Amino acid sequence: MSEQTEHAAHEQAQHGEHEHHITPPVVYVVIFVTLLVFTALTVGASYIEMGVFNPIVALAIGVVKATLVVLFFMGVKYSTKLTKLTVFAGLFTFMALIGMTLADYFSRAWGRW
Amino acid sequence: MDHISPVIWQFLVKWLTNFALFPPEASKIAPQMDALYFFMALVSLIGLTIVILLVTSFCILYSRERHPVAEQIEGSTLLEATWTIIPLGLFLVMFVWGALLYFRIYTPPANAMNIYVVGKQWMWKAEHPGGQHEINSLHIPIGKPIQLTLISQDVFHSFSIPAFRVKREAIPGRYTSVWFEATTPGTYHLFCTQYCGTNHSQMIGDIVVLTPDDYKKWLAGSTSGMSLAQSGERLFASLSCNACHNAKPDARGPNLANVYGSKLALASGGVATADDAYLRESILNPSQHITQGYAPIMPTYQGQVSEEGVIALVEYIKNLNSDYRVEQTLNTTDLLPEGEVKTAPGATGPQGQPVAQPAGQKAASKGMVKQ
Amino acid sequence: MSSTIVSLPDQSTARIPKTNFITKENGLLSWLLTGDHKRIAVLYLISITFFFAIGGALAGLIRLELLTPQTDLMATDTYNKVFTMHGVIMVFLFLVPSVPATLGNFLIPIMIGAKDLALPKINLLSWYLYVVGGILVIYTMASGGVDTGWTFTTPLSTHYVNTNVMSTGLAVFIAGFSSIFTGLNFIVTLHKMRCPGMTWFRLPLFCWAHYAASILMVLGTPVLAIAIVLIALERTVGIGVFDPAKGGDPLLFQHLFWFYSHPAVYIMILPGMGVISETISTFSRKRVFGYTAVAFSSVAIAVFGFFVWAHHMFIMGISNYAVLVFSLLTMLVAVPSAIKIFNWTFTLYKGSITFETPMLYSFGFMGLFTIGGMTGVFLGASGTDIHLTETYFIVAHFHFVMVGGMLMAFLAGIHFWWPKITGRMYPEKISQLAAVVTFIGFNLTFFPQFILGTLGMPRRYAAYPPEFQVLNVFSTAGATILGVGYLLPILYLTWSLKYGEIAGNNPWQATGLEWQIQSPPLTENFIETPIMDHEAYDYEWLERQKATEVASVG
Amino acid sequence: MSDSPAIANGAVAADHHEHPAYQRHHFHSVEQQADTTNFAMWLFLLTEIMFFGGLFTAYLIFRNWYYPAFVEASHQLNIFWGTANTAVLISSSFTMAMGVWSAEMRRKGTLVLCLVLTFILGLIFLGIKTIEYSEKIEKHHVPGFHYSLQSFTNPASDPEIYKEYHDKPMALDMARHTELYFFLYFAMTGMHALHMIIGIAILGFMILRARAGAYTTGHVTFVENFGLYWHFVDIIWIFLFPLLYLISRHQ
Repeated sequence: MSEQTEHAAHEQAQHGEHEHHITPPVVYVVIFVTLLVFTALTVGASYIEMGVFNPIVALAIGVVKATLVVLFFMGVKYSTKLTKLTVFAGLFTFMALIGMTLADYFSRAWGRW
Repeated sequence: MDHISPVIWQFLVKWLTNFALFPPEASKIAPQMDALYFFMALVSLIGLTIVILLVTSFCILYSRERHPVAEQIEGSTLLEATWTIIPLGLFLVMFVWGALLYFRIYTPPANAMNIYVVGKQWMWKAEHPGGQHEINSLHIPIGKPIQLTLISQDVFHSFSIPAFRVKREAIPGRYTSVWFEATTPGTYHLFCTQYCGTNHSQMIGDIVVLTPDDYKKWLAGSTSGMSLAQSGERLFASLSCNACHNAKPDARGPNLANVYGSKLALASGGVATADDAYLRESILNPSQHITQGYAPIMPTYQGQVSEEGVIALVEYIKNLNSDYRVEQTLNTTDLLPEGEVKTAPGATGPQGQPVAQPAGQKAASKGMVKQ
Repeated sequence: MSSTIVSLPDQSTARIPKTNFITKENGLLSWLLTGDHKRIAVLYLISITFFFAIGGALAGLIRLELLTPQTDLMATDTYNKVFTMHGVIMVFLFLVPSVPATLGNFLIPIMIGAKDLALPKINLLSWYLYVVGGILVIYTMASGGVDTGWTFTTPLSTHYVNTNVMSTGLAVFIAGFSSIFTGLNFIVTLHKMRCPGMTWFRLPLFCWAHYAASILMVLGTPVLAIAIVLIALERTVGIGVFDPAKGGDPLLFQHLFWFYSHPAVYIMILPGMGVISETISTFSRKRVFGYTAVAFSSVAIAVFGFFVWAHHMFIMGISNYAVLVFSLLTMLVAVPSAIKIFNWTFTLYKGSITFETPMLYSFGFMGLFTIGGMTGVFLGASGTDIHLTETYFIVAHFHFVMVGGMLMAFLAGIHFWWPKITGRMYPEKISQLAAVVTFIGFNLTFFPQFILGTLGMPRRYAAYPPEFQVLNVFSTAGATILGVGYLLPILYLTWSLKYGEIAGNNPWQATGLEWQIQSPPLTENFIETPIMDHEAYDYEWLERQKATEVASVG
Repeated sequence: MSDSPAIANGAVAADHHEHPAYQRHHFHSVEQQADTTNFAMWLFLLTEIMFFGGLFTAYLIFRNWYYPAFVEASHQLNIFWGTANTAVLISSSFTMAMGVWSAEMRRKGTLVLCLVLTFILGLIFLGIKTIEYSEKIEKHHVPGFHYSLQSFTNPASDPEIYKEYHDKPMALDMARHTELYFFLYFAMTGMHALHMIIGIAILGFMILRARAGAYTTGHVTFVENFGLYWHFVDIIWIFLFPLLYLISRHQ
């Protein structure tokens, strides 16, 4: 667990030493353009026959886009460990819900020995 | 005794005559279940005793009178590791033991006799392969593995026989199954244990376990004159299933003989085992389960066939061991009043039509466990 | 020295401090618009007691009906409504908010040396949401009730009942958000509001337990919310997600529902465990044995608690592989609870133990929770689950954990902190009697139900075969005693508001920060921000503190 | 025992020097308050993730079960509007990020401009959504309300035997499952749109406050936290778009 480090961050914040990171606009512009490009890519990719890879590519592009938004627009890249941990915890539980539920559905078809 | 209040008198009488503490063991699995149950009870008892003994003795030894000043102790990694690892070990033993039991209860043997059970608010309907129907009771012989294939017509129900230590939910839209082998003749409780609405507590019945001879008598006495497969055959014809599933070279639907238990290559790419569940789904949601090489033209029969009807059809298809029966059905359909049955003229198709798909995939059909 | 640690100020001169959070402002409005966590806790305490009384009365009706095998007190559908309302009220309006929203709300900011929770307005909002949920439940009862069972099993709840599923669902939805906001507030507070020197490992274990429970509240409850939204849509529009006739899957509802509702039992029990850590330590004058292990076991329960939900579905036809995984994980989640029990036991070792009421309740908790936990293993092992699930064994197990565990802990906590909340002591002798009565009544009520369950008596039955009657009579008799055991505290605690002895700051000589301030506390809790310069449960620090105080006064 | 706190020795003197009006009494400092509300916002977003999690689970299960129905139903969506809306939403996210930057840089004019742009883009998104929804109503694709199966045909597919059934009406049992798709479509996009509406309402309020200079005095927490919310709504859409609109467009 990262209580210790998190606490350090907390104390830092409390003593007013915490310096707020300000992302320069050029980063936002770059991310914005990248997101638009990826949107075009994902639409294009859906028209190409790739078999099982179609949904995988679509989701992969979605993940990349979402990661960019989280890291830069939402500023997680420059934020405290606590925020990173929070984001991770959310993803983890989200994946647990989806993953373990789907695991049941998929393994039902594996037969009932 | 008259001066004793009737309530207390009644209570005492029940106490003496009718006081159950442990359910009867009437199936092969029951003693196995009870072994694990008592093992767990023993472990719990020991654990509880340890806790109670420790707490009591600490309370006596270290009460404020005897021990006015507490000694501060941080903890003990060794002790804590002990009471982490020992319970963990015991729990893992219980897990493995429990899982083995679980699979034994839900894995019917290949030679099990299959009885279909339909649950609906608020009754159980059993369909025996011989065509016997029962409501809220189930007659079975001892010494023979019985598999129940359960489905619900409406809400979740749960088929529970405490004396056999088995239970399985009957859920709408899907078959579930459980099996048991009764050992002691008698009459046992059948409960619905999943809450299913107003008369949930009246959805009870009797499991009547008979000796083989009595069972034969019962079978003979309650026959409806037509086996389940035969009523399935009749339904098969009246729904004109044989218009397509007729084992002809140019048939629009796959030949159904010997299809049960075989592995089918699906148009969507997967492989499915043709078990009860698959057959049911193919009747109700055919386009989801199209066999490779066939077109998605079969209409759905959802809403047209009752669960009992589907069961009869499934039972019929299960027992289709050769194309002959299909031919026979073809001929019988000519006798039916509906002239709309579109069978190809000259119904003398050869036998060699592959089952569902060309290569010898049906080889597996017999030896495998059927569900 | 007598066998008590209670040290009260001289009753002839002692006064309740003139300024405290109760007397700060007057008038109903000052309570209804308050941002003070202590006042909100009191509001919660009142409303929770109210709903507990309703739920308890319904439980009484259930037991009365089950006195005889026939349905003679009420018709089956009335019975179904009664047990449904009992479940909904007790689970969503009592057990989930009980300790966190009252004691947790009152104590967490004080324990960590803060003036208030991080988000006071959200805290008040969560009480209002609770009240709206409660009113909706009462409306449901008044307008004919609902008979789905508190589990809202589809398709029963969506297509086969015509009772007030919508209003109940809305009530649970809203009460759920109340719980989300409480949990969110606790997490933020524990992270951001700790006073200087209050490191994570100096936190009282009460805070750790609430932290773990809050994680479950924040991450689990939304899934229940969406499941209920889907039920509502299924009922109104007929969308078919849970309807097999339309291609949906009723098991999906089970997945979503239990994804919340299994962690929910940890939401209920974890804060109770936190209370027990405090009382056991205080009344044996000892640091909790293996502080870190107890703290981490709370977090472990929270984390593993998310991965065991499908053990409610073992016999419903989920995949066998899933059964294996979920059964194994269920076994793992049982371990931290075992650790806690043994750590508490060894906290007593070489302590200096006294037997005030909170300690009696704590002993009750330990015994009953051990039984409740062990019987949980019976149900987590997939094989025995087949026979025991959906019977009175489940009912007994659940009540051993929730009533024997959680409610005992709640009562322990209420007695323990009563002097802090009100400034007055409860009457000791009668409360000890109440604790013993509760324990006896509880065992008589629920132990026979284990046997009933093993015999196969299904739960939620209004009528049952006659051979189960003897045990049911025991159970009903026990329920009567239990009822007395719960009525007594309500009466004497109310009495003590006016006539109880003045408690002073620290009647138990306990070490938590909350005991170092006046009782009842000031609105801002601390005059100056405290600095935590010692470990939690440091009784030597307390002795030194007293010594310097005596020196400075002398 | 006395009434004074026993622990008062050496307590931190509460810093009384500067207390901006927006600092609440129970915080030590503005930084602590900002940190706290920021963390609370993140936790709130976690509950939102889990809320949508249930819907995503349902979607994945049924997409897996009824793939042809999902393909066909998905093809009924208007990909032009969908793509346009994605671009609109990404742009609004960008303007929002710029808004936060302007607040941090204490540029009032830019802040108001960014917020107004975000506001307008949000409205455009909802406008396009309305166009799409009304299209669905016209086609009777709203589950539960005169749902019609007429427009569904078999998707193109590889096996030769299927070719001739391409563009023929879909088998009834499969076509019926398009209703599940459209339910999920409406549930997910509707829930998303609800979040947009709430966001736009808050944006309107923020524009008024920003014009009064509320966020350009160094207290940017509210703008920042709202930004998190807005980006989160954007992220949900980033996943909804491929999942709902782009199922095997090539078929």
